[in-house]
Order: sequence, then structure tokens, then C-alpha cells
Amino acid sequence: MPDVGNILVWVVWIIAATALFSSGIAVILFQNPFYSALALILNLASLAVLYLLLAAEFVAAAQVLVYAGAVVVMFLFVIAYLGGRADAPLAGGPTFQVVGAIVAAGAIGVEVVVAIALKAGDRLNDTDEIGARFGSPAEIGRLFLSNHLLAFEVTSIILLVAAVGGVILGSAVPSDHRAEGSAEQ
Amino acid sequence: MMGPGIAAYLIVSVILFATGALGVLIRRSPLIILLALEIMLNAGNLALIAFSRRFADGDGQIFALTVMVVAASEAVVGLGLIVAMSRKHVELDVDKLRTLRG
Amino acid sequence: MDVAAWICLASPAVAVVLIALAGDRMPRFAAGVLAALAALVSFIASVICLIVLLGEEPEGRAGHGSTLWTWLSAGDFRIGLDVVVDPLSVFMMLVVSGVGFLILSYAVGYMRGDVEERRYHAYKALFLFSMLLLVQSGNLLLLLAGWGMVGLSSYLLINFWHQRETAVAAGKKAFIMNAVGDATFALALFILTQHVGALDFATVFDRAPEALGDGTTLSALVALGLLGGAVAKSAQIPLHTWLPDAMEGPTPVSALIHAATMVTAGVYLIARTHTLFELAPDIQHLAAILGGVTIVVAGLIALVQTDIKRVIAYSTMSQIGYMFVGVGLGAYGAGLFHLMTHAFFKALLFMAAGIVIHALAGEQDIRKMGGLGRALPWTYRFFLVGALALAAIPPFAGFFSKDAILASAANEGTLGWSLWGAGAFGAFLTGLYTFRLLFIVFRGEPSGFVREHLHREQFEGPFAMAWPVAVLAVLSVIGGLLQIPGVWHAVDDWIHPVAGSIEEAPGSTALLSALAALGLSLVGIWLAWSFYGRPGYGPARARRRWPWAATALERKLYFDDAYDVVFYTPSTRLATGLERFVERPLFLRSLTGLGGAVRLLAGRVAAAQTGLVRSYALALATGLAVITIVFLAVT
Amino acid sequence: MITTALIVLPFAGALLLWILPWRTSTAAGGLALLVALGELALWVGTVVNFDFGVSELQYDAERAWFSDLGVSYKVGLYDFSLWLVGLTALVAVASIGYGMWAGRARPGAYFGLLLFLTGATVGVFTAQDLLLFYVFFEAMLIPLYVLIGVWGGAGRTGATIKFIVYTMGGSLLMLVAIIAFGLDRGSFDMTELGTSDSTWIFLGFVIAFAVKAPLWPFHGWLPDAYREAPAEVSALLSGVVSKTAAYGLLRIVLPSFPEQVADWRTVVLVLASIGLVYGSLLAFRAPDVRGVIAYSSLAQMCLIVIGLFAFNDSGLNGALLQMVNHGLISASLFLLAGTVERRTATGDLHLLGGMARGRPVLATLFIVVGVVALAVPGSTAFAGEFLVLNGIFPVGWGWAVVGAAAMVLAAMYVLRLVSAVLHRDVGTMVPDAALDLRPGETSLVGMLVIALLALSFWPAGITDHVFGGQPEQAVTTRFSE
Amino acid sequence: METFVKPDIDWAALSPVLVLLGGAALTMLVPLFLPVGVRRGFSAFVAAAALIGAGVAAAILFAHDDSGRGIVADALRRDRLAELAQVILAGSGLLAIGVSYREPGRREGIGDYYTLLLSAVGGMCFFVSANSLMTLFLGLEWFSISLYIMCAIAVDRLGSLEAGLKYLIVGSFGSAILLFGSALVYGATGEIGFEAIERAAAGDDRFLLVTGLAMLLVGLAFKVSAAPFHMWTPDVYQGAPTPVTAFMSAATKVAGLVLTLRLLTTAFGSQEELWTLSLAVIACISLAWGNLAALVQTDVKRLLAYSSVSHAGFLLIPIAVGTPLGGRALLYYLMPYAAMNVGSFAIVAARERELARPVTVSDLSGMGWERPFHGIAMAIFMFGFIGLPPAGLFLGKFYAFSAAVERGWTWLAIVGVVATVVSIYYYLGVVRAMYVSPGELRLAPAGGSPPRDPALTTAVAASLAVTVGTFFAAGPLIDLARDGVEFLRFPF
Repeated sequence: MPDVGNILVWVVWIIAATALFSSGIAVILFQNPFYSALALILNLASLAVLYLLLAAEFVAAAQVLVYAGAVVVMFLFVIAYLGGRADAPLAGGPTFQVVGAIVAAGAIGVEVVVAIALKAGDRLNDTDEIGARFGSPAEIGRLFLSNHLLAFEVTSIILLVAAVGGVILGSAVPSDHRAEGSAEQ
Repeated sequence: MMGPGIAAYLIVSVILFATGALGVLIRRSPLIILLALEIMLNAGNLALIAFSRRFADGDGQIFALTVMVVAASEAVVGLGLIVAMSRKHVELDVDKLRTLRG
Repeated sequence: MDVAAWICLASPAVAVVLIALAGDRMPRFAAGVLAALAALVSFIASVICLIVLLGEEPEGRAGHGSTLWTWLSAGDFRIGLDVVVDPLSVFMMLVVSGVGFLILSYAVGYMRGDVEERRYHAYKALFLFSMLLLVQSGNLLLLLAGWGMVGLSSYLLINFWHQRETAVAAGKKAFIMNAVGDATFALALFILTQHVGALDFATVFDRAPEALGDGTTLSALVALGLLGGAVAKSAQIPLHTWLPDAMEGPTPVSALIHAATMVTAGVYLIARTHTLFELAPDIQHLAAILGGVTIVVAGLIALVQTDIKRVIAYSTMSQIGYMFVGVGLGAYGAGLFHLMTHAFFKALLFMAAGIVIHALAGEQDIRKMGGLGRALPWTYRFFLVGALALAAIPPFAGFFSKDAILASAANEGTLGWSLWGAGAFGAFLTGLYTFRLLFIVFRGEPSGFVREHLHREQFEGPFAMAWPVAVLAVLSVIGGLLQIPGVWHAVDDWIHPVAGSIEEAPGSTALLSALAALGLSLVGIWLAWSFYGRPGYGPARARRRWPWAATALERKLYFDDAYDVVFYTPSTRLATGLERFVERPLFLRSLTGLGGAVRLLAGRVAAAQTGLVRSYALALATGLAVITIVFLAVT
Repeated sequence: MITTALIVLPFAGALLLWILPWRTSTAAGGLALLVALGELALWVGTVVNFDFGVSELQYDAERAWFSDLGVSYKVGLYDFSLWLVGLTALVAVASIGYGMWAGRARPGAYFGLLLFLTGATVGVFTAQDLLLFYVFFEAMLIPLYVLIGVWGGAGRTGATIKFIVYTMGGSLLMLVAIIAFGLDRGSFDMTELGTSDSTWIFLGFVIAFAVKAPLWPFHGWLPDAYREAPAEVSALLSGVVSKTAAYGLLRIVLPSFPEQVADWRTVVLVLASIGLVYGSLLAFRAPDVRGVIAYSSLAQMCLIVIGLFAFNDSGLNGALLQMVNHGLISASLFLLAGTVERRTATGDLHLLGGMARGRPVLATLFIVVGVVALAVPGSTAFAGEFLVLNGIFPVGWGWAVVGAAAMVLAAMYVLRLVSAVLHRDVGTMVPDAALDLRPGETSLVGMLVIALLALSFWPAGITDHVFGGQPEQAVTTRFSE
Repeated sequence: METFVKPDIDWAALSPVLVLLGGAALTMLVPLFLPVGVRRGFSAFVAAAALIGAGVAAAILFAHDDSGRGIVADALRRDRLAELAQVILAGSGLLAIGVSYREPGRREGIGDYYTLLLSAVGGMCFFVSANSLMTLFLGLEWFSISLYIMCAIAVDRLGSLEAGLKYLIVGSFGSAILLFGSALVYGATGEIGFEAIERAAAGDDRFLLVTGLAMLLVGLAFKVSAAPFHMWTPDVYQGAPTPVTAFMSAATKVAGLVLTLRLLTTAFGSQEELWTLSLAVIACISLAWGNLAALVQTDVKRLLAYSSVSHAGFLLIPIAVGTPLGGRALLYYLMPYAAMNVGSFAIVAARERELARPVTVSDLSGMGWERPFHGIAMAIFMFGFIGLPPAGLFLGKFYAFSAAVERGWTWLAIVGVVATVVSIYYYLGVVRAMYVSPGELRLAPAGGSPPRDPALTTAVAASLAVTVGTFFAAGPLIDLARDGVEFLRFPF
């Protein structure tokens, strides 16, 4: 007698996974980067659903907020700023590039799947029981401020460095204005 | 645990990873390449969280969160580069970036 | 005595060094005098040695020696800077330094005024030093050293006037042929060191019979090696071709200096190492046979030569053939005796020829000469003495010595008789070619060339040139009385402690053989007279009748051509071939080719770097795929 | 201490030359010459106090370098290395003096490099640690590369690349061999090496030395390098640097690989004999002065190797004597070739000739060196060759026969060289105004010639003062007693 | 409810990183308040001070630590390996400052370049002490992102931007692979700490683990530019501003290789037969590819980039053998190697400024005589790269080959030998150009001597001193290296 909850989870999972695949493929196949970015939002959202299923509530929330809310928006701004120029996927470049890409990506995928399959005979699906606090913001916070304090701090440093980089690169004055400037040095 | 087992999640994450890799490999627009890279990182995250669930261990989730930040940082720098290039009126096509070769 | 021996050896060396160091600062003339004085000092020292030795019991005369220092060493193998003072070496020292002194004195006059006179005198002194080293050395290695240095000096002398292509070529030829001899000599020494363990005469002769064995292959090889050296140095067939060419060399004096002394070194060597030769009788006989062949061949070739020095040179070869017959048959005393007398009369002949050439401003072709007897009467007389001695007409020196050899040969069974036959035929030839030369040059009417070029000098040349000739003429007349077969054996007795002759010809045989040889000589002289001494067509007729013989003789029986075909051309071709087909393609260009291939590959590799960033990622992905597959497969 | 001083003095001189500014070739060369003379004087002092009775290390010095692999700075002199050091010092004096006399562009750099090369060579002869040996062995390459590459002739680029690639290819194999050997033994100390039975290690050493010497068929770099280098560099290269290879065979290969030496002896001898004849034949055909000297060097090095692999008293002594002889001979020949080339601007034998006329000093020196080079009996070269062949004879008479034949070939090519340069008609490229040797040249070449003549009078001066008088035993016991 | 446990924070162990971060903060903020003229000097001074401080701190730590221990909840490891690497990194950074100081065309005097430099060094210092997959990933991204920006910092030049973008794309691709590998390893063991992974990996079921290991290897091999994962290297080295290249070529290798050593010995000791052999193969490929491609290069920076690929091969040999001797060899090798890399790129930078254009090999002609000091230094670097004394790299190669031979992999040493022989061609090509080629002078239009640049000259001199000094002082340095790897658990 299948558990209803279980069926529900399965349904949600299938939907999310399908969305995940299709949006992922959409990202890499849309001609227009703008659409790709939009597809990425869907992709990230589907991921968030899976995270929820895996009891990672805080991560799921962060996923939606940080990624979909911030990163992709930034992408969209840039795309809008640059004016989305379309390019055809699979076009241009040497033939071996496309073939090789598909073969290599496929091979990696298959290999890891095989590895998982081999492992699955073992106890891969024997999941440990989890407490109610697992994945909750409080638990994540506790981990971040205890064992993973350093990681927490480092992420902020990385973010800061990236910000500095963004400023340097983004605020670069076009070269025609700078030519004389550098010559004077 | 309800629903599919961890292996299923993993397989999803692997396929996602391959998709992202494919994107990097076949697209010429740096913007889309950046998006594909985000997908790859997210595939890693999915794997991390799946394993985190399997071991009932919070480390994986923490790892995933830091990866998110890192991914955002990479995106910032990448986008900054793209903007800087577009200011120099360079066509946004990585295949055109061939002054350095040989 | 030891001191005297060392002074004898050192004095020419000192002269060389002084002349070389002084350079322009020394007057030219002084260089010649210095060299001659050095020779004189050597001669006096030799005489002192002789006197000291004479004062000793005959059996005690051998075995004196002196060592200055170890010359070369390897572990227990040591070679000293040894000289030996025994009857044989003193005999040779006397001949070498005595005749050498005369020659050097003569050269002072002969070379007067040459631009590079100093160099010439230095070379001569060097030659003398080398020769003395050769005969005085107390061990085989130093003997070889002297051996080689003699070759070197002769090379230097032959191409003294080095602008002349022929002189340079002749010098090289002489040196290289001698080098062949040196090489075989050295090989013999290797065998000796391996089996005997030493190279000094005493030890070698003492241990050799035991170490090498009597009649063994080993002994034969040793003797063969030494014989090779001797044959090359003494210009015996088949290593003889350098000697006539050396006469192309510019000065008769240099020609003389080796004709009279150096070429006899082979005879000395065989006499010195007779112990080793006696262990290998076949090889010793081979020496005699080669000598016999040379007597005939050289005599034949001499018949048709037109260069005055060449004729004398071939006669030298021929005479040394006699000596080889002598020592080859164990008649060491006879061989050495002939060596001595030959040194006298051959030197005389060369000097006289030198005066002729000098008088004709360097011309050597006898076809342009004639009737010089009137213009150069004393020279004619001296030459005649020399010729008679050479043709072995009694009582001149050559008669006694040659006769001693023939007499020994007559006593030696079949082999001896055949060699005797060769020697007797050689006597006939000697008479023929010697007097052919004499008649052509000195008799008859002066040719146009002579009339035009002859510049008569006071007393037919400077005194410096004249007096050695006179001395030699006297020696050529009386030198033969030193030993008269069947009567007394001064030379035999003297060297007996070192090299006891194994043969003593009975008086009757000796007499018979002497008469026969004399008769043949006279026939030869008569023939020469009938052909050349008076107007006639003999030679031309003979040439018409046997054109092939004349050509063959003029081409020197094709020895040079044979060497060209057998050795020179193949080795040159081989060298050129190696250069062209091995060295260049394989060694010189190999790296270039490899480098080119690598560079090509490198270009391909670098071309993989397309500049396409996606390809870089693809490489990454492919590498990952491969590694993962491998890891999974291994696991 | 003195050994260290012998090594350091040239290096210090080199540094000084590089640092100070130099205006004239004479000033820089003068200082370099002074340093080289100092080196020579130092060497003489060493000889005077040397104990020749024993074949053990003297004047040794040791300092730790890095201990974990047992590598140290350890230097010292054996009686046989002493002579090679002396050879180096003497040839260095002559070469530097010649360079000074000839005048070179950028003198500071040039003479500094010459001194550097000298120091490295001395280092090779004195190092008693395998790695240190290798360091000096490789350190010789740098100055040679620059010297040939910068101051060499028209074809120098190809010559240098070939030279470096060949020699480094060989010596890197040796590095692997050294590592394997040293790790196996647990120490790189050459005085405690012991023996090894590994064929690969043996081959690593042998090939490296075969390239450096060079031996047939590893000589591809030789003709070009010898042709293109400045005369005095060729002199050092063929006179001294090539000896390091023979020294390596003697010091490392023979004592430490007895089994392999026995097993491979025939192979080595075959190659060396081929090289001996091959080099002689090519020397006979070489179209230019340097070519003759270069190929004759090949032949001579093969002869030395024959002596070494005879592995008996006579062969070893002969090889060592011949190393010194050939060092002096080829150095003098190259310097003389340099003087000829300076006067005629060519080394082509067809364009030379008749130089003896009116140039007695040149002619005399050339002939004397040539005559010694062809090993006329009585010369020190003859003594060396005699011992070598005498040593190989008991091993197999055939080798000695080949060697004796090569002596005849040597006579052929040397006489060809001498007559092509000095004799016959005056060559088209020989100007009448070409002077005889100047006193400077005379004294430099003369110095080497005097050394040769002195040795000719007393070759035992060397043969009696090496290996403690017991060559075979000394090598077999690895110079330990 | 679990109680909140504040982890013990070992401030001393973090001090090098903290000093660098402090310096970065200062250079970022303070110049904004300073007059334009002194900004550059101030920034450089602060950066230098911070690097010296970090180096000294690391050195003091090195002197005090005799065994390693995990800090901050085992996220990092405080041990001599990390500290020695930190000293080398700080030194490379310091040299790079000398090279950078006069680099023309940079943003006027704002300290952000030095901020990034310090941040990169800080990231690397963090990275080399990483003790878990998470800190590994974070440290990697930290310095990588800094480097991406530094590569592109000459925003005027398309080449610089191109280099930056290429590096970013390929680098992020590599990071993603590394991340996925980390995830798989985590999945296989349930642990992210290195020692914990080793403990948990004892089981016989290794499929996920080895797949993760493969991905980690690829990610790290990418960072140290080992072939065939090196393809970004030539483009990025050529396009990036030369001082950045100088720094990056030296420091990235140090950081990447040290961490590779730590990761493989600490976390994957049980998989030794996999990674030793595969690294050996990668080393061979790098040697072959790097040397061959370098043969045909004309641009000096690109040539040096390929040389760096080939040296990645040399440097992987001692790791691949997995022995203590190999560890020592690696650490020792890195010292002269880092100095030589910075030094040689510094000379390229000087020539570049003189000619005002990218430097090709033929542009070097005559340089040896015109600029004697640079010429000699460059010649010694080139001879040193070949492996000729008196450069410390000679002993480095000696050690690397020794390690291979000791392990019984003589074939690996012979591959190295062959590669070295090939490398002679192009290294000597540089020397030849400087000294041998006819010196047709092609100076900048201004002509005459280049502007004095004492900072760069000092950097070159220091590099030279290290290069030669490591040769003569090999003994003590190798003792340091031995201390550095003393507590690693080598599989062989």
C-alpha cells in the first residue's frame, strides 16, 4: 500500500526534475541570452524544490533569494545593458568541438552514473534519519558560526574581492579616453 | 525517506552537470557560458545536498551555501569582464577571442 | 766510457738545440761548422769507446751499458734511457759518426749560400743524433725511437726545399713507408713485452729462447715484425719505393746521408737482434731472400735510370740486398763489413756526384751530361775509385766485403746457392750500371748542356767539399783490407761477442766464389764499355728488341703503380666514401634531421592551441572523461 | 684547502672580470692571464709537495652540502688527476694568452668565461663527490656555449646547438645513472663508491663520457664545434675538456663497474677501434686545418679509451700519458691553426700552402707539434701510444694491429696537414705580408711545445708518478690504498 | 538541543593570512584619502610590508611548530608544509611587487591592484593550509577570482581582457569539476575533512571515491597547468600584464602543488596506486607537450608559459612517486623555480617597457650586451631552467629524478631527461637571441637607456640571489623541506 505522501513526493520530484532538465537544456540552447537567463530562473527554482525534498529548507530559500533573486537579476541587467545579441547554438567553431563536446559531456555523465550505479548496489540509498532541525536556518547558522566559521568568513572575503573586481572591470574607462592618460605616465 | 532515493537525485545532478558542461562547450556567447557554469555549480550543489541528506550531516548544506556565494562572485567578475569588453566594442563571441593562440 | 758514449749521443742533439734557438743570431756558416764539430765530437767519443773496449778481454766487451733515467714505465715494466757500449754499437758509432762527420763537413761547403742553410744543418745534426740513438740504444724501445726519428730526419731532409711538389711528396712517401716499418716493429715489441716482459737487449736475448721458443710461430712473428721494420728502413723489396723517390729530394747530400748510413739500419737491426732471428730461421732466410731479390731487381732498374742520384740510389738498394743476404744467412761479420765499406764508397760516389751536380748548377739528368772527365779530372778519379769499389774489383774495398757475403752464401746449401746466384748476377749488373753511369757522365764528348752550364771552380769545388771526398776515396781503397776472407777476420772477431757469425766459409769456396763474381763484374764492365764507352747503338737496339722490358724497368717494375692500386686508391676512396656516405648524412646531419622532425611535431602540437577557449574546456572535459574511465576500470 | 683554491681561483677571477668594466682586451686579458698563471703557480706548488708514492687522495677537503642524500662538497687530488689539473692550468694560460694577444670583442665577458671554463674543468678533475663531479661537468657547458655561440665563426649557431644537445643528452643520462648509483650506495662520495653490477648505470656513465670525449659514433657535434669555436676555445675544448670524459671513465667507470667493464670491453674496443680508424681516415680527407685536428682528436680519444679498457698497467699508464700528450698537442695545434687563420683568413687547405718560407718560427713550431702529433717514435706521444697498444696487445693482438695501422694513418694525415699549410707553392690566400709568429704567439705555443719536448725526454715523469706506481691495482682497489 | 560551541580559533596560525588581509584592506581604502602622487608608493609599501609580515609570521610559525595540527575545527591545518609554502608565496608576492611597481598604464595610483595581489597571496596562504574539501574549494576560488581580475586589470588591452575571460571560463569550468568531485568524495565517505576522508575510505567500495578523486585531480592539475589541462596557460600568461604573469606563474604552482601533495597524501593515501600512476602519466604528457609546443614559440611570455607547463611535469614527478624524498624534492624545487619564474618574467617586463610592445624572442637580440645585468640574469634563469648549475633548479631536478629513481621509476626520470634535452633548444634560443644574434638595436623610439627601474632591478637581483643561493645553500633548505613534509603520511 503506497503511502500517499510518498506518491506525492514522487510526483513533485518528477515534475521538478523534468523542469530542471528542460530548463537546463533551454538555458544552453536558447539563442537569446535573455531567454536563457529566464530559463535559468526556472532551473534554479526547480532545484530549490529538490532541495526542499532533501530537507534543506534554508538552502532552498537561499537558492531562491540569492540566485533567482539576485544573481539572475544581475545577469538580466547586463544582458539588457548589452542588448541581447542572439547566437545560434551548435553553430560556428570547428566540427570536432561540437561532436567532442557532446561525447565528452556524455561520457562524463555516463561515467558518473555508472559509478553511482555501482555504488547503489551498496548502501547509497540507506539514508540516515534526520532530526527536525536538519536543514533549518538555526542549524545552518549554528554550523556556520561554529565548525564552519572560517568558511563563512572566507565566503565574505571572496564576495568582497569579487565586488572590488566588479568595480575595477565595470568602471573601466573606454580605452580611447585613456590612451593619452597612459602615455603621460 | 520519502520519494526517490538519493541515487535518483544524484543521477539528476549528474545529468545537470553534463548539461552545464555541454553548454560551456558548445556556446559561443560568454553570457550563456556563464549561465552554463552556474548550472554546473548548481549540479554540484544538488549532489552535496543529496549526500548531506543521506548522511544527515549539515556539512554538505554549508558547503552548498558557500558554493552559492562563490558562484555569485564568479558571475560578478565574469559579467564585469563582459561589460568591460563590450565597452571596447568587442563582439561577444568567445570564438572571436583568438588574438592569443599558437 | 759511459760518459764518452753519452757525449757521443748528446753532442749532435746539443747542436740541434743551439742552432734552433740561435736562429738568425748565428751566422749561416757557423751553423754548419757547429754541426760538423758536433759530429767530430761524436766521432772522437766513439773512438774513445773503441779504445777502451779494445783494452778489455774479448769476452768482456759485451754487456757494457749505462742508464740515465727511467724513460717510460708502467707498473713493473720499465724502459730506461739506456745506451749500450759493446763492439757492435761501437762499430756502428764509428761508421755513423765518422762518415757523418765527413758528410757534414762536405755539406758546409755544398750548402754555402743557401737561404735556409741553418735549418739544413740543424736537420743534419738531428739526423746524426737519431742515427746514434738508433745504434747506441740499450733497449729495443729506444732503438725504435731512434728508428723513427731517423725516418723523421730523412723526411725533413728530403723535403728540405719544400716548394717542390715532388720533394714534398717524396718526403711523405719516405716517412709513411717507414711508418709502416715502425708499426710492424712496434708490434714485435708488443709480443716481446707480453712474453718476455722487458725490452732491454740483455734481458730479451737472455729470456727469449725460453719465452718464445725455438722455431715457434711466436718467434716467427717477432722476427717478422722486426724484419718489417728493417725492410722498410733499408729499402728492400717490397718496401723500397721510397728510396729512389727520395733522390728527387733536392740535395745529393741529404740523399747521401741516408743512402750511406740510414738505410743500413736494417742490417744493424738484424745483426743486433740476431738472437731473435735465429729463433725463427725461416724469417731470417726470408730476409736473405728479400735481399737477394732486391739485389737483382734494383740492379735491373738501375740500368735504365737517367737521374744520376737515382742510379746510385738503386745501387744502394742492391748493395743492401747483399748485406741482407749476409745477415740473413748468419754471416753478421760479413754483412757489417759490407755495411762499412759500402758507407765509404757510396758516400764517395754521392759526393762525387754532388760535385758534378754542383758544377752543373743542379742538373741531375745524365742524358745531358758527358765528357766531364776532362773538366773535372779529380772528381772523375774519385768517382772511378768509388765505382770500382762498388763493382767489387780488387783491391778496392767492395771486393772484400761483397766477396765475404757471397762466400758465406755459397756455403749454405740450396738456398745459399740460389742466393749466391742472385749475388753473382747482381755483381754483373753492378758492373754494368755503374760503369754505364761512369761512361755516360765522364766519358765522351761534352754535351751542349755541359758546355753551356759548366762553371769550373778552383779545385773542383771548395776545399770543404773536396777533402772529405779525398778521405773517402782513400778509405774506399784500403777499407777492404780490414778483413780478408780466409786470411783474417778483424770485423768478425770484433763483433763476435755480440753477434757471433754462424758461418765460416772455407777458403776454397771463398776463392772460387770470389773469382766467379769478379769475372761477372768484369763482364758487366765490359758490356758497359761496349754499350756506352764508345759510340754505338747497343742500348737502342736492346730497347727496340725488348720494348716491354725497357718500359717495365723504367716504370720501376710497377711497384708504385701496384701500391697505388692496392693501398693508396682504396684508402683514399674509403675515406672519401666515409666522409660522403657516413659522416655527413649519419653524423653531421642526423641531429638536424631529428631536430626538423621534432620541430614539425612541435608545430602540430602548438597548432592544437587554437585560441578557442571552448576547445580548452573541451580538453579539460576529455581529460576528465579519460581519467575517470581509467580509474573506474582499474577499480 | 689548496684544492679548493685551485677550483675557486679561476671562478673568482671570472667574477672579477665580469663585474669590473674593461676598455681594452689587453687589460682584461692581462688580468685573466695573471689569474691563470697564478693557477699554474698554485699547481706547481702542489706538485712540489705531493706525495707520489701512494695512490690515495691528497689535499682533500670536505664540507657538507646536503646531507639527506649523502652529497657533500668533497674535493681532493689523486696523483693522476694532478697531472690533468696541471694540463688544464697550462693550456688555460696558453689559451688565455692567445686570446689576449688576438684581441677579442667584449674582453671582460670573454676572458671571464675562459676562466670559468678553466675552473669548472679543474673542478671535474678534483671533485670527489658524484654530484659535485656532475655539477662541474655541466658547468663546463655554459661557458663553452657562450664562447662558441658569441665569438665563434659563421656556422656557430648550428654548432652550439648540436654541441649542447649532444653533450647534455649524454650527461643527463649520466645524471640518472649517478642518482641510481648514489641512491643504491647510499652515498655520493666517490672515495667510498664501491662497485655496482648494474649494466644500465654503467651505460649511463659510458655514454655520457662517450659523447663528451667524443667517441665514435657519438661525435656528431665535434667537427662543427671545433671548426666554429675561436681557436683558443677549441684548444681548451679539445685539449682539456675532452679529457674530462676520459678521466670520468678512469675515475668512475673502470673502478666501480668491474663486471660490466669486462663484459662490455669488446664492444667498447670495437667502437673505439672503428673510431680510431674512422677518425684517422676522415682527418686524411678533411678539407681544412681544423677538420684535420678535429678528426684526429676523435681518433686520439678513441685510442685513449682503448688504453683505458685494456685495464692493465701499461694500458692505464699509457692512456693517462696520452691524455696529457693529446691535451698539449691539440691545444698547440689549434692555437697554431688560429695563427694561420689570422694571417690568411681561411683554414681551407686548398687555399693555403708555402707558409714555411720566410716564417721559420711558425714552420718550426708547426712541424714540431705535427711530428709529435703523429707520434714519431721517441716523442712522448709515441711513448703514450706505445704503452696503450702494448697494454691492449695481451687483450687481443687484433686491437694492437689496428692501433699500429692507425699510427701509419696518423703519419699520413699529419704530413698532409703540414705540407698543405707550410709546403708547396704559396697558397692563394696566403698574403706575402703575412708575418711570422710574433713573440707573443711564439711564447704561448712555445710553452706548450716545451712541455711536449720535456715530456719526450722524460715520459716517465708522468708514468712514474701516477697510480702510486701500480695502475691496475690502484684502479681495482678503487684508489683506496 | 546542541549547544553552540565556539571553535577554538588559533589566531597565530591564521596570522599570515590576517596580515595579508589587513594589508589588502589598507591598500584598498587608505589611498582614496591620499594625494594622487603618493598613492602608488604607499600602496606598494603597504603591500610589501604586509607580505614581509606574512612571510615572517609564517617563518616564526615554522620555527615553532614541530608537528601539525588542525585548527578552527579542523578546517585548516597548521603545519610546516603550509608555513613553508606561505613563506615561498609571500616571497613570490614580494618579488612581484618589485616587478609591478613601474608597470605603466595601470589605474592611476589606486591601490586596488595591490589589494588584489595581497588578496591572491592571502587566498593561496589559506589554500595551502586547507584541510577540508570546503576550505580547499573556497581557498581556490578566493585566489582564482583575484587572479581573474588581475589578469584583466589592464582593461585597455584587449589581450588582457581576453586572458581574463578565458581564464575565468576555463577556470570556473575547472572549479565546477573540482566541486563535483568534492561532492562525490563527500558522498562516498560522508566527510569533508582530509583525515576523516582517509579514515572513512577504508572500505572496499570505492567507485564514487575514485570518480571524485579523478575530478579533484583534474581540477588541481588544471591549476598547476599540467597537460592536457594546461591549455589556458599560454593564452593567459601571454595576455595578462607581465607582472601578473610573473606572480601567477610562480605562486599558483606553489599553492596548487603543495595542496595537491597535502590532499593526496592526507586524504587519498588508500588510493595511492591510482593517483601515483596517473600523476606520472600526466607528468609525462606535460613534459612532452610543454616542451614541444615551446619549441615553436616566438613570443617570450608564451614560450615561458609552455616552459611552465613542462615544469609542471617535472614538479609532478616528485608528487607522483609518493615518497618522503619526493615531498622534499617538491618543496625544494619550488623555491628556485618560483624565483626564476618571477625573475624571468620581470626581465620580459623590463624589455616590454623599453620597447613598448610585446616581446618576441628576436626582440631580445643584443639585450645581453646592452643590458648586461638583465642579460646575465636571464641567461642564468634560462640555463637554470634547463637544469644547469649554478641554479638551484639543477638540484631540484636532481632531487626530482632521485625521487623517481628511488621509487624504482627510472623510466620517469628518463622521460624527464629526454624532455630536458628537447627544452635546451628553446631556452638556449633565448640566450642565443640575447647574446649571439647580431644586435640590430630596436629600442623604443625614445632610444637610449630605459627609465631607471630600481624596484624591478631589485626584484631581478633578489630572484637571482635566490636562484643561485638555493644551489649553494641546498643543505639547509632541504632540511627545511624535510621538516615541511615530515608529518605527511606518504604511501611509499
